[in-house]
Amino acid sequence: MGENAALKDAFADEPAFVPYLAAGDPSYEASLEYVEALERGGADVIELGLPFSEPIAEGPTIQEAVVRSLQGGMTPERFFEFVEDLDVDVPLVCMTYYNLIYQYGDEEGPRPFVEKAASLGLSGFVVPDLPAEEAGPLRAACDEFGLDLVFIVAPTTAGDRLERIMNQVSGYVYVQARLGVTGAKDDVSDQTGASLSRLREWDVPKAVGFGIKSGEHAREVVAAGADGVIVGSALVDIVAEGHEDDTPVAETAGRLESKARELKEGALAGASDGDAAAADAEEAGGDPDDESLAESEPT
Amino acid sequence: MGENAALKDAFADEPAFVPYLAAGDPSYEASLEYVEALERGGADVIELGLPFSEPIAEGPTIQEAVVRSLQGGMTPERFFEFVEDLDVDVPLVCMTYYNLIYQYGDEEGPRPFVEKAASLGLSGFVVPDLPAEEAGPLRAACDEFGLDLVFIVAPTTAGDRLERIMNQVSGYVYVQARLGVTGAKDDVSDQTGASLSRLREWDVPKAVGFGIKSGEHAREVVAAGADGVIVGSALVDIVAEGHEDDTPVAETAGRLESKARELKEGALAGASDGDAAAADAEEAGGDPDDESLAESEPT
Amino acid sequence: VKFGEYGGQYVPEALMPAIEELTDAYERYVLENEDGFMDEFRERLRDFGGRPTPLQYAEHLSERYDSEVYLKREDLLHGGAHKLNNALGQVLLAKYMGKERIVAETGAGQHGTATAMAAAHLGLPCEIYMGKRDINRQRPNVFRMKLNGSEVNPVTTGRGTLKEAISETMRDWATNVEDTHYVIGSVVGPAPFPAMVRDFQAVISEEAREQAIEQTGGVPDTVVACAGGGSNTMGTFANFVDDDGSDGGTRTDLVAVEAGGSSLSVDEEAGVAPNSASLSTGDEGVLHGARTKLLQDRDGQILESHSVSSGLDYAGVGPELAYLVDEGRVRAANVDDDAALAAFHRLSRLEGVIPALETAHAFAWADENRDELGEITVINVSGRGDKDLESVVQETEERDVEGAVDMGEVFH
Amino acid sequence: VKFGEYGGQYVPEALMPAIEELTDAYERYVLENEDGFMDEFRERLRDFGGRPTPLQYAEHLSERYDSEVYLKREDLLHGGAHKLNNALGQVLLAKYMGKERIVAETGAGQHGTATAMAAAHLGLPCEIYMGKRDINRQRPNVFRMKLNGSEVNPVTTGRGTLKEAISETMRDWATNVEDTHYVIGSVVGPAPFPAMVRDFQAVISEEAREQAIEQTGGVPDTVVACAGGGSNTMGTFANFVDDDGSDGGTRTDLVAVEAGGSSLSVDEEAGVAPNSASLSTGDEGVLHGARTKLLQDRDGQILESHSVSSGLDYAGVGPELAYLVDEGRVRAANVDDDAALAAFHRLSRLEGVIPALETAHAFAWADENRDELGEITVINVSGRGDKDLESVVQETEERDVEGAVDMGEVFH
Repeated sequence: MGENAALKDAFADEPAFVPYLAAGDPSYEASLEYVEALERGGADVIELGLPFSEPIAEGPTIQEAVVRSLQGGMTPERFFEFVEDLDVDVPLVCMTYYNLIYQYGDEEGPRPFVEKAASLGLSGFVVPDLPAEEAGPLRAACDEFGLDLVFIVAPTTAGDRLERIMNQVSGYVYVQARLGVTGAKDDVSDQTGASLSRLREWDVPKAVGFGIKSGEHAREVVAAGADGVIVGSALVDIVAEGHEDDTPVAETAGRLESKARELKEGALAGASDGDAAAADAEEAGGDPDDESLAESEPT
Repeated sequence: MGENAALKDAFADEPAFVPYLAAGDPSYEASLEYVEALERGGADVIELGLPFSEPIAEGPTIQEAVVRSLQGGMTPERFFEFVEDLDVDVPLVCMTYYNLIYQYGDEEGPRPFVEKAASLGLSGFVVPDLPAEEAGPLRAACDEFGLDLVFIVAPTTAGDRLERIMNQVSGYVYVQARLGVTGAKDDVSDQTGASLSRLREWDVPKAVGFGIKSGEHAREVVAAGADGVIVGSALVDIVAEGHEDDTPVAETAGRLESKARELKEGALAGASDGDAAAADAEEAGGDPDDESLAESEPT
Repeated sequence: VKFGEYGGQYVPEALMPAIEELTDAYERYVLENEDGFMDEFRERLRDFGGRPTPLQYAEHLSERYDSEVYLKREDLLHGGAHKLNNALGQVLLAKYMGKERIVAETGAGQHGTATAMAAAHLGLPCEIYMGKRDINRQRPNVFRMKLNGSEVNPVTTGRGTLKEAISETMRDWATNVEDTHYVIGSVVGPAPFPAMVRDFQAVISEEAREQAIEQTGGVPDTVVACAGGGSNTMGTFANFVDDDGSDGGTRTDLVAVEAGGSSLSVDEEAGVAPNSASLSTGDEGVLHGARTKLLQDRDGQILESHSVSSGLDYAGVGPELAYLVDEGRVRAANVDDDAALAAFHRLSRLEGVIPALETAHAFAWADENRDELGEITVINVSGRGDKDLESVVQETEERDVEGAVDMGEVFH
Repeated sequence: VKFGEYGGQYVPEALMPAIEELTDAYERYVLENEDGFMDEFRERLRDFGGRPTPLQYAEHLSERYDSEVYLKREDLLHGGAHKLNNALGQVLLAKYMGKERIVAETGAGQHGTATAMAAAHLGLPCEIYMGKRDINRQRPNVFRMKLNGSEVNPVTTGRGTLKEAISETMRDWATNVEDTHYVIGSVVGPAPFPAMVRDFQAVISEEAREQAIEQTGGVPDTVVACAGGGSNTMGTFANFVDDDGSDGGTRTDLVAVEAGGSSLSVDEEAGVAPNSASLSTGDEGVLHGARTKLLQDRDGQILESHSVSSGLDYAGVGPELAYLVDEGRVRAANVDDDAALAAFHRLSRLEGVIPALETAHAFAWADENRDELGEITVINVSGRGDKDLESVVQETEERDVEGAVDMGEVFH
């Protein structure tokens, strides 16, 4: 399976902070500023959304971001320009729905889109409506051009399905913290520990997303064994608020940067907790991965 | 079959003019004046309507008279008071629907109503929703108290039905000039001649009604062989107009009297025409009764 | 032509020849199946109307009442009510008789729409008389009649409702009797209408009786139907009347549920009975061609009836039903507007069948009298409630209806 | 799980286990009748739904087209449309699977009302997602769902119509997948839905084929159905697909009639296709879980579709139908809004059957292409038009519709 080392490397030394924003939300120019602010705040990988008109996996926050971006004229071509215009050094992952990938270019199928993405230095894809069963053509194109294909593992994913996904995933695996859609709740699910536990045997970075909104959440998740945290809605909320209140772009960018910093620092703190907990568990002869998230919280 | 000579006598010498008004339309007092005006205008018999809430045989003109009378508080008891208060010498026929006759008094059936009517000197009844088949009890009560029961013969009435009716009728037979409801049109149907012809063999006065609105109509009908004319809607129209325009009662009464005179005179003129036509026909060796009404008009 | 003292032919003489002609046609075509009339009628009821309608086991009501409750699903008939059985029969008969024009009256519009459908299906021109007030209350049914090509003639006399529409249609018939058939909408009017309409509607109980025997092994203990004029009632009872226990078998209890309206008392001064319970509270009298039980004042003037369900809102009732009640074979019962509304909500929620408000009266009686239900109960779902949605929403908001959902919230 | 290249399972991973569970249940209960599932389904379709529906000879259309025209009367099914076949099947399947909660999307409200009825009948709690705009356009259907005890959840995203409601229901399902079944309303969505919904709807053509053989002596030459998502279409065609003439017998011409709307052209700038003709004009793409033909712009963004008939107003179509069109077994056709409205009036007036506006598209095609009708034509009356009365009156007033009556005059 082809692979882009950039993604895996981003998780190598310390827990990775993986923020999401929809490209072009609420405007092309502002969005460039916002994404760059995320890097300044400590992003290790950035998931950049290419908005699709029917975002079936997203909650209200990201749905509205999609609407703003589309109304601002975002298209796949503009998205690629956006990537070119973006001045960031961390790896970029394109998050979008399959129909946009499938339709791009003259021939049917995902190859032209992947080729274009590769030419611009994108590192990989997350495609929420493309389960492993349907991913063959995209996986092949990614292999051809050396890009990663990130898959989502849900709390309901188990057995053969988990095998099938883990055999196709590359870059990192997106561990869905709870059932539902993005951004739905603001606590961290205790399903996370169980999910991470099921994935232990695979040697691929595990990034947890869905519902992480604070440094404290990030800390808990990393302490529970995650290699990184994915945060979308909490950041999109800042963009939305800035848009609604006509806040100057620089100010919103500043807020995004400090939110990013909070989340990154939470993740780092979680790593220390996790080490400490692991040490405690080792002392007690237990297995830290079997403990629930709640129990592994610092007391 | 019991009989009240008054009705038959009213047709004996010359064509009878039989006007109709709803008792109590539009008020008790005015209505007394109006009925008395009809006598002054030449009425030979008066059909006095006791209004029923569901007058299925009436056209709009008489329906509205019924509504006015009921709203003025007319009831069977008030109707009988009305008859008592009325100062006329010509015979009175009560025209009403069967349910009012049936419900009157303590016992079920028409007897109490007929008894009361007889005690006040009423001469008979016309009941538009009581065909010969259902008339047995009322016929018996009329016989008991010496009142007449007038039946309607429609253009569709023939054969056995005609026999059945003519064997029960007394006073006069109400010859319905056309299909439909009262007052519907303002020309005289050419079905009249045919209807009269069918009735020739029975020795009972034939009064034609439905649609007679002018002296000229009355003349035509009598010329065609009728023994009398029944006029309702044309007179009720005058009452309605007076009511709507707030015309003084005396003035409306005057109009009714002159309309009555016009109709009575028309009927008388028709009798002369009829005699002449019969004479002509006799001269030509033809049978005047076979001629259509149109042909029997004076040329 | 009579049922005991009830029935008869109290109509203007002009109509009598047509009634004699109709009586003759009824006897030949309907009773003797001349020219295969009844075969064609049954075939059209099947293919056009959708017969047979099911007899459905109602699981949740059965639990609630501890009786096996079955629903006779006349709501599934084309047009959404039992009315088509009669309308199709009469329009077809008119065609066999060589009539060229159909007239009918309608109150809420159910009979009018059924007649309009039948007339379109059989290619006869049709005019429907409908009170002006009813026209404005029942717009969808007016649209349906007009879509089917019928003329709708507004009746402006009186209060502008069913009673006046019947009178006006009789006037039209009296005017055009030679080429016109008057499709009366219930088991009312002069003979032979009550018997003929019953015979056309009797397919309900013919099927229901067979279905009950097939599904439960016997005739039902209790059969319930709502009663206004009484056409669904007589149709539902007709084939059970002889199940009177005289042969030692089951005596099927027949319950006719009238609209108790807001009260059973009468305001004679205003000429209003705030109910339509002529079987329960009416007196013998003559209306619209027949002697029957009526809501009338002491003089014999007809009272304005009332019901939350416009299809039951009539001051008279079929003469045969009056007779069967007097004879003790049919039980007259009634429930008030509130109970009918609650039953409307209950059946909708528990069984997924939204009944007509008329129909809901039958279910309200069953709910209030569950101890009187036998082991097997059949309730006739005479029609569906789509036509009543707006008025139910309105009435529900104005009252405190047991078990009703808040209909408005979703629009806020 | 695919029909050629069409179909598949393009859904979030969280749903895949539920889809695998559903696939397993579909194979066992539906295909293999495990635990007598199909027997119970058929019995409930009969007793609760009113099946079989008739195949009615349409005398006046037959004269008009010089073809024997038969109407498959799905409008007589409980609820007034074919939708119950599928809703009842899926809710029953959910019960067999031990699910405790039903969700569904609805556009015009027909699938929502069918699901709400089925859920009430089977005693499962149910929530229906419906676009806010549709809620306000389809009040009566909202009332019906609520009366049947379902929650109606307004969807305010996007334009507030069917597309958004589907997306929102998928989100609910993704959140509550463990105890919840999503009753998809058409032959769309991820496998096994397209095949399963087709199988539940196939009762239409199973009956129609038998009835046609019984009534005419053979399979029909032409079968016509309207197509939006395609559930009535696939239900009507399923048992005729093999009548392809390959055995030397009749080749039944299968015509899927889409909504041509006001125009077949597309305004990419506005993201609007003023039609819903995805079979006729769409391109392959992925939407709502399946690869199929779609109305989309060149980038792959889904266009807002349009039709005078809200039940056809969808940018996608069932993948099997897309496949059968590509294979040449099904003919994709379309008629515009005006033709559909004229057909609505025509069928109502000529046959006494008021069709749904969706259904009217099939009749409009027959009228425009009468030369292409074979000796025997079957047209599916997928639903009744009661729900469309107000909008037909309004649309008719705004246009010059051929043969339409003036609906307003009686109210003046």
